[in-house]
Amino acid sequence: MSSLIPTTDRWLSEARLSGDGTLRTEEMVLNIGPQHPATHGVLRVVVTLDGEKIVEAKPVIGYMHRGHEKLFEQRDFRQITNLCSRMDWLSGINNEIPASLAVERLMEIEVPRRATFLRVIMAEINRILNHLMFTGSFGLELGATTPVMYAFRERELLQSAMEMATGGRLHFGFIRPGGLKEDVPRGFVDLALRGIRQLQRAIPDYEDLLIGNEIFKARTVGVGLLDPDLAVEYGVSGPILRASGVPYDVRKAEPYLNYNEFDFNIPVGLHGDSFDRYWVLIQEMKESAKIVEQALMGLPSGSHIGQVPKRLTVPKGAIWAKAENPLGELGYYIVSDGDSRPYRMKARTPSFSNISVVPHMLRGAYVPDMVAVLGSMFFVVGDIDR
Amino acid sequence: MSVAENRVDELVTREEIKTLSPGEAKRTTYGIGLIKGLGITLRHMLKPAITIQYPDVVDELPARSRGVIALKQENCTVCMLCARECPDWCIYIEGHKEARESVAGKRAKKFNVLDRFAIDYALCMYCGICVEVCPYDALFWGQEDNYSEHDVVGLTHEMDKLSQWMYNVPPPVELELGAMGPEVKPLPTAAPAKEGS
Amino acid sequence: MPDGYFGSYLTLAIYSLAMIGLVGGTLGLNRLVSPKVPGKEKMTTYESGVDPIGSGQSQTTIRYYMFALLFVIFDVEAVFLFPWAVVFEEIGVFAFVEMMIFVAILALGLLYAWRKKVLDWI
Amino acid sequence: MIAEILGNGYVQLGMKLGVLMILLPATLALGWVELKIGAHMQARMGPMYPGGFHGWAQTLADGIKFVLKENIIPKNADKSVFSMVPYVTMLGAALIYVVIPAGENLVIENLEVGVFYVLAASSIGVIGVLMAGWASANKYSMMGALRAAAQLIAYELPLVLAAAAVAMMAGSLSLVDIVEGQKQIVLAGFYIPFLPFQIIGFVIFLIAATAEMTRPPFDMPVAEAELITGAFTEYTGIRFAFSLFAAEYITMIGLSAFGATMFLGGYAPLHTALEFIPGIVWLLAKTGTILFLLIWIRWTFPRLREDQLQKFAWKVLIPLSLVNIFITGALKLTPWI
Amino acid sequence: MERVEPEEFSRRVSAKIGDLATDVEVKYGHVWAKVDPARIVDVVSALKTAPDLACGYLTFLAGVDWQEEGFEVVVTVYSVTNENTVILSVSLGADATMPTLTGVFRSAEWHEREAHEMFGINFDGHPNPEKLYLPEDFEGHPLRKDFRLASRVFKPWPGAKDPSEAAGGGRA
Repeated sequence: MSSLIPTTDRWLSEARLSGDGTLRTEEMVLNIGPQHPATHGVLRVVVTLDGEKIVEAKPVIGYMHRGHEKLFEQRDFRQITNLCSRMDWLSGINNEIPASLAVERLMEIEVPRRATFLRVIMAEINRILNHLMFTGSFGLELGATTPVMYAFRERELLQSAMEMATGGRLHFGFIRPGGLKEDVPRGFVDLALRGIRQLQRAIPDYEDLLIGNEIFKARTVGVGLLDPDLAVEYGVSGPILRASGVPYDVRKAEPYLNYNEFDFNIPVGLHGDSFDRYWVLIQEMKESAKIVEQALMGLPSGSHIGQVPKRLTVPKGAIWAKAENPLGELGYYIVSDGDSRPYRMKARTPSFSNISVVPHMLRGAYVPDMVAVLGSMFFVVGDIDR
Repeated sequence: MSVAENRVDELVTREEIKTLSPGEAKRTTYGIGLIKGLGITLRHMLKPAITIQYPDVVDELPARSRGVIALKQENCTVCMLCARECPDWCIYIEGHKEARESVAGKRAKKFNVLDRFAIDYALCMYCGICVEVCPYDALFWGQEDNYSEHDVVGLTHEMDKLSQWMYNVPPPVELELGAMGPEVKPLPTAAPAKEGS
Repeated sequence: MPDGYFGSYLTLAIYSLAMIGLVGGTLGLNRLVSPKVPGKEKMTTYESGVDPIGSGQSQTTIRYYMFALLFVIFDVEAVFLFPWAVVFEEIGVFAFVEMMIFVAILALGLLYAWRKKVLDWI
Repeated sequence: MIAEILGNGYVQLGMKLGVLMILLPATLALGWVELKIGAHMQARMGPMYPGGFHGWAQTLADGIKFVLKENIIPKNADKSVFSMVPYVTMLGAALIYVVIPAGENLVIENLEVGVFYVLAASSIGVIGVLMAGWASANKYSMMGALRAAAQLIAYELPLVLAAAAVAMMAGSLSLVDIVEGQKQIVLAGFYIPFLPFQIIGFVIFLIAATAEMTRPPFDMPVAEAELITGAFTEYTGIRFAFSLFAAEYITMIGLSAFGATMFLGGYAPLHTALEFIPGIVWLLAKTGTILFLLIWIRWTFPRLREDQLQKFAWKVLIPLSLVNIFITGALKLTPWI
Repeated sequence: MERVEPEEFSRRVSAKIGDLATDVEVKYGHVWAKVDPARIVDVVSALKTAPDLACGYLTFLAGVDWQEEGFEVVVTVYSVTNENTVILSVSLGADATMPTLTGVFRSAEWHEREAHEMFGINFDGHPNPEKLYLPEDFEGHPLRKDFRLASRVFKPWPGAKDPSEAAGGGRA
C-alpha cells in the first residue's frame, strides 16, 4: 500500500505540462510484432499512437530472411523447385510452377498435356488451401474463433489429396522442369473431387458466419480502404488488388499452363475495403473449385513429364516468368550462363509488394482496425522476406 | 492513363474476363445474419466431432508420404549419386574398395563396400531427390514419423538406424487411370515397372 | 447472529473477508509451492518480443470523456428512477406522467448530444 | 439438539458462507462446459484425457497448474497495486451472490436494495482491471484498461435501466420479492415470469451483461488479436487465473443467476405440479439456460470495436430501455393486469 | 482493357523511348530494352505517363552482379490496362550508381533498399537508404558473387569421391 501513493505522486510531479500549463498528451510508440498474434509470423509494425489512433505505422521486415536468392545460385533447377515451395509455405505448388515455366521456356521443353492439367489441378487446390487458411485466420483476428476450425475441416480432405499425390503437406516439391515428379496415384481424382464437393457444400456456411454477419460488416466495411491507383503504384497484386477494383489476374492477362481452356470468373471488389478483400477470397475459392472440377473431368491420358535431358543445362539468356500465386503475382527473373544452376535468380514475391503499401492504409486508423487491415492484407512472412 | 479512370465497369471490357462483384453482400440485414450464424454453430454442436484423438487413433498415411528415408544396405554401391544431388549436403557416405572373388579360382573383382551411410535429418529438407536419383533402389521413403531427439546432434542417423526403418516402407502405388509414365526416361527413376499401369 | 439493518451489512463484511481470505490462501499456497527463478528477461515488460520504447504509463488521449460526462448525468437519472420504480404503483398516474416528463427531458438531452455528433468517436 | 445447533445464528451464517466454497469448483465446472460446448460447435472434441471421462478434470488440472506456476511481477510494475488486483476482481465477482435467492429463505442476505446492490457490486471488477492496466506499466495493459473503463460507461446505463423496469414490475428492489412477484400470474398451472412482459428488457440485459463480463462479442478489453490479453498481459500463474478466468466465470454465473431471478422467475418452478423440486434446482436450470446462451454467442460471433459498442449503447440500447420503462409503466397502469 | 499484342506494344515503346533506349525487342512475350543509367528516370516516367503505354505498375527492381563487367539493374514495369511487360536492363558504371526511381514509383523505395544492401548499388537521391532485411551492423553485400555462402565454405562437399574434389566447397 505504501508505494501506491508515492508512485502516483511521482507521476504527478513529473506530469508533463505544455506551455500553457495544461496536461499534454503524448504519442505512444508501440511495437506490434514480431511476437504478436495479429502479425501471424514475425512481421513487426512500429506504430505511433495518439490514444488508439495510429499516427504513423512503419513495417519492419527481415526477421525471416533466409537468403533464398543466394541459395538459388548454389542449386540446380531440380533442387530449386524444392526450395521455391519454402518461400510462401502456404502455396508450395504455386511457387514451383513459375520456376519450372522459366526453365521450360529457356530450354524449349514441351510439357505433356496431362502434366499441364495436373499442374492446374494442384495449383488450384493449393490456392483453395491457401484461401481457406486466410479466410479462417481473418475471422480469428476479428475474434470469431469458429470459421478457422471449419476451414481446417475443409482443408483436410484436399490436403490429403495433395499428400496422396506428392507425399507432402506443405512443401510438395512435385513440379519438375518439363512436367511432374511422378504421376498421381490411383484414387487421386476421386479424393480431390470429394474434397471439392465438400468445400462447395461448406462455403454457404462461411458466407453466413462472416460475410452475412452484421458485426463482421461493422468491423470491415469501409475499413482499410486501398485506392486502386495507390495499389497499382505499389505493385500490389492478387486478391488484394482485385478487391480494389482492378481485374488483374495473370491467369487471364498472360495465360500460362492451359488456363485459357477453363471457364472461370474474376471476382472484383467495389471499394477495396477489408470486407471486399475477404469477399474476393471466398469467391475465388468457388472459382478455383470450378477450375479443379473442369480439369479433373477433362484429365487426358499421357505422360507426366516431357523429354527432359538428364542434366538440365539451361542455355544462356535471361527470362521473366510469372504466375498467379494465391496471394498475387509471383515471378522469377532468371539469368542463366549456360550452367545447370542459375547465375542469378530474383524472386518477385507478392507479399513483399502487398505489405509495402500498409503504412498508407494504417495512417489514421484505430488499433482494432489495424488488426482488420493486417488480417485482410493476406501475407505470409516467408513470402515477404524470402 | 491512370487506373482510377478505369473503374470496374469500364475496365471489364475484355471478352474473357467475367467479373463478379460484392454489391448485394454489403446490404444491411438487421440481425438476420446473426441468427443464421447461431444456427450454424448449433447445428455443428449437435453433430459428432470430425477430429480424431491423435495418439489413440492414428490416421493412415498415404503410401507416398515422406516420413523418413530408409536404406536398403545391400543395394547400395557407394556410387555417391545421392550425396551429390542432395541440395543440403546432408548425406554422408564412406566406403572402400575390396577385392572379392566372384567364382572360386577366377579373376578377383573389385567391389565398393559401404562403411558409413548417415543422413543429418536436421538439415534434410525432405525433397526426396536422393530417393529419386538412386539407380540401384537402395533408398526408400519409410512411414516412420516419430524420431524426434533432445539434441540436434542426435538427428544424424547412421546406417543401422536407416536400415531398421526399412520395415515400414510401403509398396509402390498404382497410378491413376491414363498415366503413361515419362515420355523418354529423363531421370533415373526408381521403379520402371510402373509404366503403363 | 448479526441482524437488523446494519446486521445484514455485517454479513456482507464477513462474506467479503472470507472471500479475500480464500484468494489470499490460494496465493499463499502458490507462494509455498511455486518455483522462484527470477531472470532479467522475465522481469521486462512485454512488448511483442522487443524492448519497449517509452513507458506504458504515459499521458494519452482518452476519447471517451464526452461519453463519461453523459454517463454521469444519466447515471444520476437512474438513481432517481429506482425509488420511483418501487413506489410508483402506489402513487399512480401522476407519478408516471411526472417521471415520463423527467425522462423525456433527459432523452432530449441525449438527442441534442446525438445531433451535435458527440456520440461519434473523435 | 441438532435443531438447536442449526438454529444458532452463527452456524447459519457459516452455512451461508459455504457458498464461497462452491464458487471455485463452479468456475472449474463452467470452464469445462464452455470448453466442451465450444469444441463441439467447432466440430472438435475438446479435452478428452484429464480425469478419464471426456476430460472432466481439464480445468481442475489447469487450476493446479496455475497454482504451481511461478509468479512474475515485471520490474517496472507498481508492485503493491499489481498484487492487489486479484483480490479486487474476485471480490467484485463474488459479491453478487450475497443477494441471489435460491429459495424464499435460502439467501445469504435478503438486502432491501438487492437489485441496486448487484449493479453496484458488479462494477467493482472494473476497478481491478484499471488497477491492473496502470500498475503493469505496459502499453497493451493500459489500452486494455482504458477500454474496460469505456465499456463500463457503455453497458452500465442499459443494465440499470433494464433492471429499473423489472423493479417497477415487482414494486420492490429485493430479489426475493421480485421472484415472489413472478409467482403472481398463474396460467393453466404455469407460473408466468416477467420475461414475456420484459422481452425488450431481457435482450438489453443480455447484451449489457455480456459487455460487463467482457465476453465476445464485447471482449475488446482483452482482445487477444489486438492487445494480447489487455490489462492482464503481464499477469502470470495464479494471479492471472484469478484476475481473468476465475473472475470472468464467477461474474458470468452471478450475472446469469441475477438475470434468471429477474426475468425467468428465479427459484420459482415452471408449473405448480413441479413444486416438489427444490428451488435451487430451478434456479440452476434457469441460470444454465442463460449461460448456454452466452457460450453459444461467444463461439459464433466476431468482436465489435469499442466505439461501435459505445454508439450501439447510446443510440440503440439507452433509447430502447427508456421506451421499455415507458411501456412497463403503461402496462402497470392498465387495470386488467 | 484490351490485351495489346507484344509486337504492337513493342512498336509503341520504340516510338516513345526509341531515342533513349537501345535493343528494343520482344522475347518470350515481353518487351526488353537496354537503357543508360543517366536516362532511366526519363524512360520509366515516359513509360508510366504515356497514355498508350500506361506502365504504371512496377513489378520489380533487381540487381545482377556481372563481376568484371560491373552491375546491372533490371527494372520491370507492367501495364495493367495494356497487359504488357517492359523489362529494362541498366548497366551501371564502375561506381555502381544510378539515380533513384522513387520519384516515379513510390514502391521503388523498398526494392532499391534491397538492391542497395544486397549488391551495394547506390541509388542517388534515395529518401531512406537504410537496410531493409539485414541488421544495421551487417557488413558485406550478400548477393555479390564474391560473397561466399558460409555453409558451403565451412563444410566439405559430402559427395566427393576423393578429398581433392571437396576442396573449395566442391561445386559451389
